[in-house]
Amino acid sequence: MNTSIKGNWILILALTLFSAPLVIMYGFQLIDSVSRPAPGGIIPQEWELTNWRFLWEPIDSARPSIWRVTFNTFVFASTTALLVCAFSITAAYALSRLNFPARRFFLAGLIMLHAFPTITLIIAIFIVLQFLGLYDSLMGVILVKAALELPFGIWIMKGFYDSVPWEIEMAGVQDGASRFRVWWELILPQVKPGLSALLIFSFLAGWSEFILPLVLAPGADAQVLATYMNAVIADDTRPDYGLFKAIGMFYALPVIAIYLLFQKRLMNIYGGGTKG
Amino acid sequence: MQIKLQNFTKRFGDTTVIEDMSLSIASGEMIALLGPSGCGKSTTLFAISGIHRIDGGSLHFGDRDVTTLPPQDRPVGVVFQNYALYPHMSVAENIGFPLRVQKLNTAEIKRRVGEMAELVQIGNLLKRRPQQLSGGQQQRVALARALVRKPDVLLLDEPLANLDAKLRLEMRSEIRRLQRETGITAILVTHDQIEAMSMCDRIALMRDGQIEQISTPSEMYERPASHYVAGFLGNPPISFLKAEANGKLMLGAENSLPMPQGVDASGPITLGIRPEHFGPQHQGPTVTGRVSFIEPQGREDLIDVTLPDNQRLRAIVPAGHDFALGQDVNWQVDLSRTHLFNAEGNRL
Amino acid sequence: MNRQTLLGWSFLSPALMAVVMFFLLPVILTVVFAFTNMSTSTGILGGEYQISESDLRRLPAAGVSNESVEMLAGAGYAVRPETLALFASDFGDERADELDALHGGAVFDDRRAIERALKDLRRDPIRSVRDRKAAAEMFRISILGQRYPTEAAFADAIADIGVPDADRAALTEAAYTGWTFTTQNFELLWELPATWRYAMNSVVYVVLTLAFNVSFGLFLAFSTFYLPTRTAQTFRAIWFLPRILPPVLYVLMWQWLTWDQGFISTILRPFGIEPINWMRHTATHAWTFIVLINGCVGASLGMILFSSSLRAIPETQLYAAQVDGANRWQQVRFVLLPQMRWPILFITSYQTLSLLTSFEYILLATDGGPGRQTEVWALAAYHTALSNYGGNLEYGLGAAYALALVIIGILLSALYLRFFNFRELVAKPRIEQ
Amino acid sequence: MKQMTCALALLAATAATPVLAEDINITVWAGGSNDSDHYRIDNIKIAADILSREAAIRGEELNITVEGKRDFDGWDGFKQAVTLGAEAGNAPNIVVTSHLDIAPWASAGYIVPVEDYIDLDAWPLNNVYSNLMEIAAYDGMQWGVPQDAESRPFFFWKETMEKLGYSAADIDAMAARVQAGEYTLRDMLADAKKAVDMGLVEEGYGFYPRVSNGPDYAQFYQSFGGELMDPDTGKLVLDRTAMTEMYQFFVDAVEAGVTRKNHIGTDWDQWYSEVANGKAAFWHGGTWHYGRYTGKEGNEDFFGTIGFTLIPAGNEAGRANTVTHPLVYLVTDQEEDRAEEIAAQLVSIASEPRLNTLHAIASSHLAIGKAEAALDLYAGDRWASEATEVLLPHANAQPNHPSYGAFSEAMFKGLEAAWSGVQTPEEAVAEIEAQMSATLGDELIIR
Repeated sequence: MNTSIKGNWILILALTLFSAPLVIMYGFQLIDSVSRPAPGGIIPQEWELTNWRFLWEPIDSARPSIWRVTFNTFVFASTTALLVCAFSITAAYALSRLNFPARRFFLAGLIMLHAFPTITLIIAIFIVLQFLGLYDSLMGVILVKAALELPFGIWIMKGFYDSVPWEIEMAGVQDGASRFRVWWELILPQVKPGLSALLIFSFLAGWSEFILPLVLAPGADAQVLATYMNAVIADDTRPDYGLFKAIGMFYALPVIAIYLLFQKRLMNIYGGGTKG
Repeated sequence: MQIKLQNFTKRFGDTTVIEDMSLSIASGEMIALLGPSGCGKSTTLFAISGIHRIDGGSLHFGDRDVTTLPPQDRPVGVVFQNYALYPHMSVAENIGFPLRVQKLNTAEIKRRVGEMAELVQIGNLLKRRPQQLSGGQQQRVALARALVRKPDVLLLDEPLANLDAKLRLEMRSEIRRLQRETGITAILVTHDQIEAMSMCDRIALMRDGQIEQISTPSEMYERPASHYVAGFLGNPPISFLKAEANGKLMLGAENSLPMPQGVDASGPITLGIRPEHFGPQHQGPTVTGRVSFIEPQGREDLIDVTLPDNQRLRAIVPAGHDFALGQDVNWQVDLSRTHLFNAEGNRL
Repeated sequence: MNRQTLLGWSFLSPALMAVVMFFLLPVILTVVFAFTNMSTSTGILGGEYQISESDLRRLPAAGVSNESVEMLAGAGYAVRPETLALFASDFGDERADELDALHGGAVFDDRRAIERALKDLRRDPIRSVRDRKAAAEMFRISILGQRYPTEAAFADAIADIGVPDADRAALTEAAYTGWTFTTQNFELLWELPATWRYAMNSVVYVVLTLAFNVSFGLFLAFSTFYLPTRTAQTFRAIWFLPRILPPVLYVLMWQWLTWDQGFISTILRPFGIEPINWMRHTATHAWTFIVLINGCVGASLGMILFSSSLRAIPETQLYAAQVDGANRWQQVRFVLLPQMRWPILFITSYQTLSLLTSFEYILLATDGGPGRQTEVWALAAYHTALSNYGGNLEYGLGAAYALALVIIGILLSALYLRFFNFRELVAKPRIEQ
Repeated sequence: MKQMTCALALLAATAATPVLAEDINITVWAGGSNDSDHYRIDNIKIAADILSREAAIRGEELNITVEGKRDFDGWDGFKQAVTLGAEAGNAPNIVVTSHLDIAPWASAGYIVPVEDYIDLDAWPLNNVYSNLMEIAAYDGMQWGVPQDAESRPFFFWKETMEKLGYSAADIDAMAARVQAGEYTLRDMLADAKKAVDMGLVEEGYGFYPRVSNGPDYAQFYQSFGGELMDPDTGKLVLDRTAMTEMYQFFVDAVEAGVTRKNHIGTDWDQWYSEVANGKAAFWHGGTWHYGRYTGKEGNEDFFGTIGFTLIPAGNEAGRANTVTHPLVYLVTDQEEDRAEEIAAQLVSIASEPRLNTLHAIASSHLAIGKAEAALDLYAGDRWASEATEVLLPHANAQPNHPSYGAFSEAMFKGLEAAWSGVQTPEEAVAEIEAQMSATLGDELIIR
């Protein structure tokens, strides 16, 4: 098979053309955050860091500090990820390996939930949260987000569990260990790649989440970067794309860092989980 | 430890895999469960280990009824086909795991792991991880792990299937040595007749969830209880001929053989002749046919002879003969070693 | 219960609890809400009982007799012996006497008037606002504008003012401020022309986006398959990023690309093309960009899945095809593509449902505009129930919109269950004890 | 409210015993507020300070903490947050919102009438314009207090008018002519077309309306004779002829090339910068735009460049008009009656002329009370004085009706459909008629 660049120049050209809009957007996302274009133009005129002023001074008297919002977002994303992982590794193991009544039913339910239109339930979810007294709190959004991510998480983890040889489990049982111990000591280490992929993935999902915090936690205490950024953009007195982009860069940095560090694992999740 | 499986029945959903099977194994004996895949031999093994529930019947280890005991509580060690070593643990940790579960102290675990490793001759590999070991070494670790907790019974599930031919020979005798040295009662599940015959005291040949015959390897080879057993054992396999018994055994119009002694039969029967009991070098009645296939094997050749009624007989002939394809031959059958089966397949 | 069952249940229970709380319960609630007229004005958590001024004119239509209506409409505050006695006990006989002298038998239409009277007492006016309010309440005889938390309290109140028995039931029903059960939402959905347009929009959106996702995902997978690893990786990264970038940021990039003074307008200006808002100029523009925005996110999923199933195809097949003289297109067409049936099917069905119910990117990009041209069903549900300019949140109608999606979701996923080899997925655990 | 009465009586009874330190947290949420509107919240903070001082003089210790929030995702997000918050029982104590929310929120029980806690006859509330107070009342009760006043004028670019042949005197007389109905929207359209044809403004910039839904469009409905609410029955009114003509007007504007077909959804920033610098001939906006034009957009000669009038009449049936859409302070229903009382008192104090003037001038809004005109800060501001004089006397407000939100939403949807050419005006009106009669039922009169 010919995989040299020379032999594939048409293909590369086509790909480059198709990718151009995205590349331009990424490029200017970066450039505009640290420069100022001429009025009505796009070519950067001056390099400057004033767009990043939001890091050390409030951009508007009504907005909470970016650091507080970032902290919230971090708490939101990481707690969500931990919850999703904790619930998924147990539930998926039960569905994959344990024999108990109604298992079939739960499996069918899982597949159904996997494709369920969750966001349409948001009104009713509000009621539930409200009964729990968790409306307008970070904890409430975390619970909801974690619950909505669960079917995906269980699905992925079940895929990984399914690929662990049964014999390991049998050997453990035969060696005298309880099923719990077998799971904890023998099986869990085998699904570590899946677990870390899920952890990263649900962290990213939490980091990006917009609608849930918007609707379920509108108060200042639970602002996250997504709602913060959207509010800054929506505020029609400040058409400052440079500022938007700087905030956007700030918001995206962890995502990009995670992508660069864990590329392989992220791709893993699609490979492992969605084979159907 | 004597094992007694009585009226064992196993169902998966609606399908009954094993019905009403009984098997008893003497203490210190090594027995093979032999049969083609799907015959229920692994199911039996897993039932004995406790991984599968027993749907009917009972299982005793010695006097103890273990029918409903979970696998954790049964004094059983298992070696799996793919060894099932814990990939994230070192060899020592693998072997030590069953002891750790028993909450033995570290020093004791270390001592016994060391002992066990010496026994299976992997004392120098204790720090390695399973993926750094060869197939044979992994096999030894698996054996060590199965034996370290001093079980009463050792179960081996196709233990040699994943090894190359040379290692297989080596491990065959190695496993037998270990079994003899520890005096443990062992059950070997295999589909390989050579393994079964060479390693075990007795063979239980299974077919469709039933034990077809249980006896020593030589007994089973010499006196197969059924058409099925005869056909399963022996390599190259036995040749079967359809014959009509009416005082003589009629093989088509041209050939006939005298009735072997002590057999009384009439009507259609099946005659089984192993290749080593047919050929130009034997004493006995002859059969005519034409050489239809020659397969040199080095020390000897396999030669197929097609009889006039189109049935085939295979012969093992020492190398250095000058038979050629298409040649008509008239060869002897060692009549006393032939096997006769009735229409139901049972030995006559 | 054996140990395995116990462990199974306890392992499942945290997830189960989350699912019950945030899927099952909401689904049930959605079904219930869809059959109510719940909105901002009715509140969500039940109502109270109140007859307000504007209710009066509706009452005759609700079957309340004019006599009762007049009774309800009667004056609000009266200085009568019984109200005066009440007043005297709290504020002293002296004040009561003076009030009686000044306004005995008088009737005040509104509270402001009686408060004035209390303020104007000569000898010892009630000085504190709070006391005055409390005192004024003592003279109240009307129930207009009063809220009663329970039906019983309201029944007592209307009995007190002498509403005839015959009218009480109708009056109570009319006075209830909370939501009631109705099938009106579905009638409304059926009748409103907009409903059909939203449904059509959804279909257009799903079909176009899916077509883009699958075909572009395939293109990316195939083209990167043939490229050297590093080049392929670069392109994959470019196309993977939209998937993990926060939607708010990702859509902002597109906004910047397309707005009047944005990238496209700026680079086209020298060619004499007037700057326009490329995303919102017309419905066609909006659709194009919505498909692109969602498509670039979706294509990466296709790309990854297709790439991994491509890698699973033994390379020898390609060598064989090359030996057979197949060019690259023929390799793709006759060797690779036929083996991609399964992942294509998976992506298609999986994304059909998620596209049908997703609206985040549309919300951020066009918010359904221009002129509701890109308002899809799920977004309409969101707008109706939770977010519109007037703050008129119609939970009941929104739930009816949502219910339609829930039903489609259940039907489709039940279909997928059959599709995706459920039997294999539920293969029985091999350790039985 | 019965319990409230009891609670009041109880409080009155215990008022004699000295109360030790009392700590009260008051949250204020202000919708649709930008940086320049910060006095909506700050005035409550100042009021809290005053109220604590008053309490201190009486010998009570009252500590009030005020927390404000105004960075919502538009009006949609704000109303969603308030509504859901009220349902969840953690609504802010005071909300600053459109007076249109009074009807539904009162009906749902989210808000309490301020009249339960404060004396409307006393200063400063007796100073507030009575028509504004009226706007904050519903169903015979005073629910809120106006927070600011504004009006939505029609603007034109003077230079363009001059080039179209209007003399300085003509331009000065525009406001009067519009008010008298002598200059109508149709005349404006003709002028706008001329301006486009003459190249004074670019195509699509002749008439440059608001880019999103807002009360402004109710004005055009009124210009064509539409009536929003029937005064006798209190029902909403859909006047098919007026609505069709209003839609037709915008369609004609598009066809004449003076307004862009895809105008709705134009970026607000772009819009502001264009109208403030003469890129458009005619447009309409709000009195608060003055601050933006002269501030951020850098128009240093507002009065020299921009003229303003009422929204002209559209035809014979209609009249020149303007809508004032005051925001109001509303007090929400809380578990603690004391919190409601304090909140109402803070609202009252925040309506002091001096405090309100701070907001009015800082954010280019208009006064809520007569006395403000006498304050130096207010009187010294030319825009505030002139706009008050020209516009406020003619201003009416949209009706407080529980279903007005649905009405207004439907009206705009129809306009958008006609404007963008998806439907003809007749079709659009037919559709909104179907929609309104389905959703409003008895509460709608169709003419």
